[in-house]
Order: sequence, then C-alpha cells, then structure tokens
Amino acid sequence: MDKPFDNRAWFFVLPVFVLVAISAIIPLMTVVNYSFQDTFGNNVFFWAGFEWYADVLASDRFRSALLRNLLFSAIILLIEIPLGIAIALCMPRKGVWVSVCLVLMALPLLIPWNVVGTIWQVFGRSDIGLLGRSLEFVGIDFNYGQSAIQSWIIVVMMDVWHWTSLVVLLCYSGLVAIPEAYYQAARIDGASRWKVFLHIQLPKMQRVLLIAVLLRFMDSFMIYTEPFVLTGGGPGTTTTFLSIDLVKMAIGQFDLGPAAAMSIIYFLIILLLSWVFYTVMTNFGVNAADRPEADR
Amino acid sequence: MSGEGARGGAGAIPPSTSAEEALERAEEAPAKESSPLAGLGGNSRLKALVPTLYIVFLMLPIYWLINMSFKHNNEIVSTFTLFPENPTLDNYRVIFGDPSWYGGYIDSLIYVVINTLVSLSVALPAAYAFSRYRFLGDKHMFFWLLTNRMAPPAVFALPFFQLYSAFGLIDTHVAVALAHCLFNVPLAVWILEGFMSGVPREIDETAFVDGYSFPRFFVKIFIPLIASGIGVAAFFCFMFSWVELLIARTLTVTDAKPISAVMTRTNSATGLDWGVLAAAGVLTIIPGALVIYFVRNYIAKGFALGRV
Amino acid sequence: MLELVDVGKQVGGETHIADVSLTLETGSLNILLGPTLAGKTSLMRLMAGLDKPTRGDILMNGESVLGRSVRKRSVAMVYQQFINYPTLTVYENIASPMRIAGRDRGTIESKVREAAELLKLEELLDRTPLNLSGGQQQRTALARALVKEAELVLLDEPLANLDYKLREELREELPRLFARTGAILVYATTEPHEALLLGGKTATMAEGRVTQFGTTIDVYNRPHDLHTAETFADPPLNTAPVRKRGTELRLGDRTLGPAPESLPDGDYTVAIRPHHVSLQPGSIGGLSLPVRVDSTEITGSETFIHVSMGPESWVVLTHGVHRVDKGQDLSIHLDPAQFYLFDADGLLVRSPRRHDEAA
Amino acid sequence: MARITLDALAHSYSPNPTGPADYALKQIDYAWEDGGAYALLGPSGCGKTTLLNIISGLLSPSSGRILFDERDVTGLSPERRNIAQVFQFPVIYDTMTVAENLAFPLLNRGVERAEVDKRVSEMLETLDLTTQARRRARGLNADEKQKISLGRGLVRYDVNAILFDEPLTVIDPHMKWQLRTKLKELHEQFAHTMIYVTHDQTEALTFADKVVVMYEGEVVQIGTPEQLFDEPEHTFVGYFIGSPGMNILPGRIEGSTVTVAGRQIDLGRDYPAVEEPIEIGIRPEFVAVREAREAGTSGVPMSVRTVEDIGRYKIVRGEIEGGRLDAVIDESDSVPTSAAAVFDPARINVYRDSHLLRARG
Repeated sequence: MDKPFDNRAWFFVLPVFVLVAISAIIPLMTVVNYSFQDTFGNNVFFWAGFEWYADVLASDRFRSALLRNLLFSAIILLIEIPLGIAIALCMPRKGVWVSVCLVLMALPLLIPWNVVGTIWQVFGRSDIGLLGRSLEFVGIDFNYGQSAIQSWIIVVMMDVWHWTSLVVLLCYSGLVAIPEAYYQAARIDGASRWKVFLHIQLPKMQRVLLIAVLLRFMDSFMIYTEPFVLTGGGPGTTTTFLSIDLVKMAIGQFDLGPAAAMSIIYFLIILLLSWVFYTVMTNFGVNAADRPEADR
Repeated sequence: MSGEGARGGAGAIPPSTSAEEALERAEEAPAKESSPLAGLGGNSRLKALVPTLYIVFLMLPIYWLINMSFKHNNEIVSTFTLFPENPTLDNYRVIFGDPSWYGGYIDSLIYVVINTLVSLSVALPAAYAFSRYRFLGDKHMFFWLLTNRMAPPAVFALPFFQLYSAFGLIDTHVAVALAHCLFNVPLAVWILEGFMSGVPREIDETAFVDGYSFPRFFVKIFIPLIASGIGVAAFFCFMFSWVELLIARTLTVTDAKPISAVMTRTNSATGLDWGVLAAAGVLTIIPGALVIYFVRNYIAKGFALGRV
Repeated sequence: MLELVDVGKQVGGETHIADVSLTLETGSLNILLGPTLAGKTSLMRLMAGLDKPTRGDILMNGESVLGRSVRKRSVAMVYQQFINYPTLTVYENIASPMRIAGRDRGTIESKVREAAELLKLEELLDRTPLNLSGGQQQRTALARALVKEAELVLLDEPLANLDYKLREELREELPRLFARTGAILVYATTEPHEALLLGGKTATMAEGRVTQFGTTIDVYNRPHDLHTAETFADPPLNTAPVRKRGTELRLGDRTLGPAPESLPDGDYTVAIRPHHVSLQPGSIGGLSLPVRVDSTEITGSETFIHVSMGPESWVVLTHGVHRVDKGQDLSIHLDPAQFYLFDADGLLVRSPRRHDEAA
Repeated sequence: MARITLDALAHSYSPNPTGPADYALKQIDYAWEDGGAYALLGPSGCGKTTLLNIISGLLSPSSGRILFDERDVTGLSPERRNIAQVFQFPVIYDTMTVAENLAFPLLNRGVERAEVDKRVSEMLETLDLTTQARRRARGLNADEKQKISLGRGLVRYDVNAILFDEPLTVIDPHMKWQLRTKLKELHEQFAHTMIYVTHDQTEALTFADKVVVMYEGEVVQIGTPEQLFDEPEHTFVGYFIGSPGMNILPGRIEGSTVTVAGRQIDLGRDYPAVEEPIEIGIRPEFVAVREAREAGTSGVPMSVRTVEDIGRYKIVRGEIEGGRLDAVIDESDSVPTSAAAVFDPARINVYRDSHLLRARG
C-alpha cells in the first residue's frame, strides 16, 4: 500500500531541517561568499566573480591533486569492493565465530583516524615497525618517506586495512538476509557455485553494494587525516590529496578565495560522481518498468 | 478451538500444546543443518582461511601498537622485539598522571555523547515521517540530507570556525557536537528510516484504533520495536564522532580538545616518545571496542540498514 | 448503525472506492466478498477512519464521524497479517485498549482472563506474540478486538493465513464471539465458501464498487449480474454464450431449452452451477449435452469432472466417486430450470427457482 | 523416474533426541510408487515439510535410508538426486527473464540449446506466460512468480520426482483452481512421481491418488481419498478430512450393535468384543435430519443450534445426547421443527483409543 500524503509530517522533520540548515547552509553560504570575493586584508572584500574558479581549475596544483584523488579512489574501490565481497562470502553464517569475526573486523572502523595514521606510521617504519623491519629482513629497502611508489603502497594498504571491513559488514548483512529457499532452489536446479553467486547473491546484494560503493567512494575521495599523519602528503606532493591541499590553502596559507572556490568544486565533483555511481548501479540490469524499491 | 463435545472426542485435535509449536518452529527452519552452500563446491577449511588471514592482517598493526605501549622508549628504538622484554606500565602512568592527556579522553567522550543524543532525538521523528508519509518535498529533503554526508569535512572546517566564533562557542563541547551533527543526523535518519520501514504500518494503525495517542504510541510501542535500529544508529553516530579529527581539532583550543588531537602533539614533540604515543593510541581503541561488543548482535542487521 | 452515503475514495488519479452506499445494522454480520484489489481493505479503512473518503459521508448512529479521529471512534480492527505489539506480552497486548481507556485494574484483569479463556490463550499470557504459532497470534489480535467492546469490528481476511482446519474452527467461533458484544461486524474475504459459511449479509465487491448487498444466501442465489455471480462461485460458475431466437435458447446449433417469452431476441449468457450438472439423466425436462473429459478430481465424497464442450470449459460436481478417463466422451445432464440467464450487459434476466421458495 | 522407498526413516532437529517428543518425524516406512501423485496432508508442525526436505536431500535424516529404485541416495546432495522442488513462496532469479528462469535448470544440466528452447516455449505455453517470456522476472506479481517456480520444476522431463511444498499459498482463490487442475493435467501427461505438501484438504484430495495424513510427526493414515473419507483409521483423520469433519460420539459396541446417544443401532456386521467404551464416527454427510415423529426408533432427538445454508448444501449444527452433531443436508431440504438425527448404519465407524476398529470377516 502507498504511503499516505500528509504535509503535517513536516512537523516531524522540522527539527532536523533547522539543525542541518544552521550547520550546513550558513557555513556553505560563507564558503560560496568567499569564493566570489577577493581581499587585501583588513576585512575588505570585493567581488571577484568566477575568477577564483577559473584560477583553481587552471592550476596544476589542483589538477594534479584531483588526479591523485581519482586514482586513489579507483584503486581503493577496485581492491576493497571485490575483497570485501570475497571475505563476506567466506564468513561463517552462524555460531560463536560470527560474533568474533564481526567484532574483530569492525575494530579498525572505530579507531580515530589520526591514530590509524599513527598505527601505520609506527608499523611501517623500517627502524621500529614490524612491517618495515620484516621487509628489510627479506631484502627490500623499505622507506615510504622517500619513495613515491612505496608511500602510495602504504597509504593504500592502510586504507584497505581501515575500511575493507565496512564493505565486508555491508555485504555480509546483505548475504544473511537472503532466504534459505533461494539456496535450496539453486541446489535443486543444479546451479554451480559461480551461478549461485551471479544469479542469487550478487543481485540480492545490489542495494548494500550500492551503499558500500558510495560510502567508500565518498570517504576515499575526502580522505584527509590518515595520509596527513602517515606521510604528511609527501614525499613531495605525491600523497597530497584534495583535502590536504585544501586545508593547507585555507588554514595554512589563509588563501580564502581560492580555497573556497576549490571547496565548491570539490563538493560538486563528489555530488556528481556519487550521482553517477547511484544511477549506474540502480539501473544495472533493471528495466525502466521495474525499478527496485530501494529507489527513492 | 476444538470446542467441547463431539470435537473434543476426537482426542488428537490441536489445542495449543507446546510440542506443536516446537515442531512448527523447527519446521519453519528447515535444512539448517546443512550449510546453505554445502555441496556447491568450496572446501570449508579453505573458506575459513580467507576471513582468518584477513583478521590476522587487521590485528597485526594493532598488536604492534599494543606491544609498543608496554615497552620503554629505548627498547623500542634500540632493539627489535616481538614481545616486550621488560613489560612496563610507565607509558600508561604518564597518560593517567597528566590532566592534559586524560582530559582529552573526557572531552572526547563528552562531545561524542552529546552528539549521539542530539542526533538521535532529532532523527527519530524525522525518520518516522519519511518512513510513514509522503509530503511536499520529501524526496528532495531526504536527498539534501544525504548530500551533507558527501560534504568533505575539510570544506566545512573554516566556515565552522567562523560560525562558532561568532556565537562564542569555540572551544566548547557543544560546538564539536553540533558540527558533527551535520554528518551524523543524515546518517541516523537514513538508518532509522530503514528500520522503521521494516515495522508494518498496521501496527501503528492498530495502536491508533486501540486509542493510543501519538506520543504514547511512539514511546511505549514504537521505540521498543526499533530498539536495535536505535542502537545501530547510535553506534554509527558514536563511530563518526569518535574518529573524526579535522573538525574537532579546528573548533577546539584547549578546553574541549579531543584525545586524538592531543595525540598529534606528541608527534611533533621533541624526541618522540613512541611508548606514550602507542599507549595513547591503545586507549583510543578501547571505547570503540566496547561499543562494538555491545552492538555485536545487531551489526549484521544494522549494516543492512534494516532492510535489504 | 453505520451508514455509508455515496462514499468515494480517489488516490492520485486512481479510484480506490466509487459510490459506495451501505447501511450496516447494529449487531449484524456483514461480509465484503471480492477478489484481491477489489477494494475490500480500502473500504474497511474508510469505515475505521484510518483513511478519509474524498467524497460522501459516513454516519455512525446517524451522526457523521468524518471529523472524528480514529482514536476517538469506537472501532476495532484485525488484519490478515497477524498484527500484535511484538514487545508486549500476550496479556498486555489484550489489555492495551483497556489500559488506554483507563479502565481499572480489576476490570482489566477479569476481561483479559475472560477473553483469553474464550480464545484458548490462558496458557500463553506471559509469552510475547512472536513466540506463538500463527493461529495463536491471530487469536491474540482477536482477543484484543474483543475486549475493546467496540461498536464496529472490522476483520480483514482474518483467517486467510491460517491452516485449513484452524480456519474452519475459528470461523465457526468468530461471529458468535462478537455477536455477544452487539457490535457491527464487518468481515472481508476472497472466498465465496467462507462467506456462505459465515452467513449474515454479503456485499460483493469489484473494482472499488459494491456490486450487490443483501442476505448472503440471497446474493448467492440471485446475483444481479454476471460479474457478481462469478465472484460468488466456488467451484467456478459454468457459462456459455447463447442466442435467443423465438421461444428457444440456442447454444451453437443446439437447443438448450425454452426461453422466457418476455425476453427480446438476442445474445445472452447462460450460467449453471457445477452441482446442478449431473452425469445421470433424471429430472423432467432434462437436457443432455455431449462433452469431453479433461480431468477429474476426487475428494472422497465428491468428484469434480472438468469437461470441455466445444470452446467452453465446464465443471461437473457430483456426489460420490466417479472415475472417468481423460478424453472420454460423456453426456452431461442439466435441468434448464437451474439456468441463470444474463443479458448482453451482464444483467440477470432470469434465475433458477429455489426449492424452498416453492415450499 | 523412480520408485522412492523410505526405509525406517526418522528425523529429529535436536542432536541428541531423548524421547519421541524430540522427533519432528517419527519412524516411517513407505514406498512411493513410480508415477504416483501423492499428497502429504497435515496441520502446521506435523512434520510434512521435514519429510519433503529429507526426500529432496535438503535435510539428511537422523536415521534410516531413502532409496530411489534400488539405489541408496541418503547421502546424496539434492542436485545429484535429480529431483525438482517447488517452494511455498516464489523463488525466482531476479536478473533473468521469465524464459531464462525456465531454461536455467536445463542449461545447468547441459541440455542442448535447441532442446532447451523447445521445452521452455512449451512450458511458457502451458503456464500462459508466453507474452511475458522476455520480461524480467522481478517485475512480475506473486501469482506469475509462483508459476515460474512451478515451471522450473516441471520443465525437467527426466526428474525422479517433483516435490511441492504448499505451492499455492500465495495464489488467489480463483487462480488456485486453474493451477491445481493444470498440475493434475501435467501429471497425467508426463506421469512424474509427484509429492505435494499441503494443509488444505481440498488441494490434497483433488490432487493426489494417495494421501498421507500426518499428525505430530507421525503418519496416521495413507490412503486414497475415498478411503480417508469412508474409513478414517484414526479419529484425527476423520476430523481433519471433510468439512465439517466427522462426528465423534461416545458409545459402546456389542456384537453388531452399537449404543450411541441412548439408541441402539444394528450395524449388520460383527465386531470383536470390547469391554470399555468406544467412540463411533459418522460423517455429517451420512446423518439425515428428519421430523422426530417420522424418524422411528433409530432417530436421535436433536436440538438444532444453527443451519448454515451455503448454497450447494446446508450444514445443520446441533446437540444430541452425548455431544455436538453436525449434519449435511441437501440444498432443497428443510429442517423440521422437532428434529431427529438418523445415522446411516453402513457408514458408522467404530473407534477404540481413537483407532479404527474393523468388523470381523
């Protein structure tokens, strides 16, 4: 049955609306305001139009940070999504091990992000870290502070360590919600393991996978604290992602105009790409006539 | 309702015996003994290997941190040991002996709790509205809420600072809690809406037909029904607020400085006291671990956001 | 007394309920019969006050209740899905409407015990509904509706999700339980057989309209139109298009019998219930038709024989066990006195005479 | 196709069953003949689904064996048993079209493409789904989805058996008629062994050649619909089959005479001597309601509570000495003001401890 139409429902939404409006719209207006203005200090501002936008979009600094971010998000998604699915598929479905697995896997998600950076900083150092020391031991000269490739490897490893569990938990919750009858029917239909995955598990996970992809994309695209602590954006600017650059510009150099313009562009890119993921994934394998109910 | 007389004479008619229900429930859960995927290939030992390896990978860095937290600084720097050779609690003593250290924990917990309470209390009615009614602009509103989750904290750091400065809220717990609401409220609404939609609307209607007023129904019937959803939403609010650093650091100077921000101090401190840093890190993991332990039975359901 | 005056409900562009006028007497049992999506539930929701009609008026004892919220109305409702408060015990579930009404402790206690006894729930009062079987859950919901002593009790396919035998027992019990409270009972069902067993009055529904309202057995025996007749038939009604020419009804090139003289010539639909078709020749004026057997179903006491007669598929219901083979050619026998005749618009123009009327 | 033998089969969901109460399925020995249409009938919780899942291999029994013909399949997985099963709620593959859904079990077994196409289009035809063949299955309504589930079971021609677990639960009443008839026709056409689980007696009786009635994990009777109707071996069967169920009244038996409700009725057949009270069972269909004056000595005075006119017939519900009594009378009969019930002696069954007592000879 359809939900009834009732505008009085707005009373329920009002607190959320007020709260979020105050903490989102006012700051956002500030940002927008700055992005169109220039200053010579002393709180004197004048209209700068789209100048900052043009500057930001044309700057190599922004472009390379954006490219780094895109590459990083792509690598993260390509590793974490399949890995997360695979681990979720292999997890036990009942018994005490479920709780043990879930608790241990969720642990990295609840560690403050800078501590995550610290943990990996300590773990990866070749003088005092288990990982760095072990790599030295097998003859690899590991120094992520000097090598661009190595710094990327450790940042990606850290993110995989930090966030794959989110994908696992999402997929797992999707998997356990599949009624037993589907597996039984598949066994009776003689379906192979692969076909069960392809025709039952994957379609039934579509919704949670959408959430996983969106969350992982957004968060990896916004990543700030962990690489900031781990590599400080270096060596050079090899791991300087958009957020790191933005904070450097806004708070470090106090270039409010360009920083604000960059914020807006940054935000819009995330919105756009999220929308693309959303549209592609909800329409995948679905006719226009029969959209899933998750569509809202 | 076998009734009396003739029917009763048929002896074996089902009144409500407990054996009957036991059987019924047993029957509703058929084939539980053979794993759903048994016979579909895949050695079960090999299957157990994958999560095991993954957990080992997760635990190693954490283990290393714990290991270090029990070592003296010179053992950390000069030798390489898999276990502390001279286990010490000195690093923890440093933290618990210095208010600027342990105060950070208290500050963090205060704003996390405020944030969780505020987020949930505004999200509950909103989620109810979204799950039960259509109204003017509902879809746009819902989408707009979610876009806030997509806003990079870095974008908001500076304007937040200015906004809260204007209200004189800088360096207060409330400031951080309110700022985090921007990210947590949309998520809480989303999660709760999912759980609420899993509750049949007929239950609401039955309550209204029975004569319940809305507040009474909401508190007495509805909230207990979605208790697990509230738990999960609280978990997510806690999680974000506890782990976030950028905004928390920007909005605080000394009085409400979160532990994670206090920690960054040692990073640049002279001679890097690795042992204390590790101990502080270990202590930041503990609240999270406790929270997970309490919601462990809801995690699987919670991540499905109440419906799949 | 509940009156619906010209009630209609539109949602978006769709009409859920159209022009329904009904008067339900106090203490009566009223059945809403129709297939899924015929509007039974929509109509009940309007009666309960859960939805507001977009037109028309609803009066309770002569007074319009449109402006009154569902909380303030004297109404109880039981759904097809077993709806209870999952977090409350069975006892608290049953007690809940009385607690809200502010009844005193002693009254609540005795009423709950009484209802529990009537519905065989005494042993289960301390459990929560999700630990009960489906039948017990529904009995809990019924007990809650019972103790409320509402003027209007709405049961929306309350037995549809229960076992066959359980259904039979509860069905017998239900009207009696609520009759004692003097409530207006409204009972929705998709099954004609259930409507007949319950008796009372029946409103047949199709596409949001009430097609006929009257004593159940009268609606069954004298449906106003073909649609109602088909809705109210289990096993399905046998129909065939016929042509009236002069004094005869003709099916293809075969004479089916004399036609009522008052009718104009033209196309009609003839209908006959399966139990009025026989394998034995017998009654006076009997008519034989050759058919071919498609399949047979034997219930032990009766046999359903599915036959085809040219393009028409018919069902013959006979007492006892008859074994006939698929593909076998048979003669079926019918008494033209048992014919229903519907005109080209589907309106009844002739119904069979009932024996009890003759008596 | 195969004959299916259950050899001392029993099942318990608890790992260490201690008493009979722990068994969801008590010991059963039975052989399902090749090509038969069987129904497993009983209230919920009687163990019928358990038995079905053991036959299909989704569940392995606690003890006993299952043989397909002479082959022991107890340890075989469902796919190796080569059976088809249709579940209570529709199971469809969301991402596939209707036709692909039907082709799926065939393709999995390596049936040739041309043969698959032929069978699928036949099945689409049979189920009236041809127009929907190219649609994605997820957009269909419950009726159609369940038809696809049925189709996936029926499309396989070489199965040992087709098992149905309350397949018509989600189907609208008028559609139920059609699908039931369809199943029956398909059975006649292909002569598969079919086993059909249901709690609905009409479905069971109309579908099956032989009905297995179960109660509390036990098989209480296996018989043809006529046998279940005429000679229920247990009062539960008498009650469970038939609507309304059989009247059960306390009485005594001596030789060929039963005493019930203070009347003696000569059954015309001799029973073994039983000292203790027995029960007699008589179906409402064989109770006539007469005017008391005309009923003679065999008439039992009956106070009529209600008469339910359900069109085809009337159900008279009343009380006699010894209990409640239901009678079914013809639509054209009327109920007399002072009524007496007359039992058809040939249709009276005698029960001792709820079990049927047969006459000698």
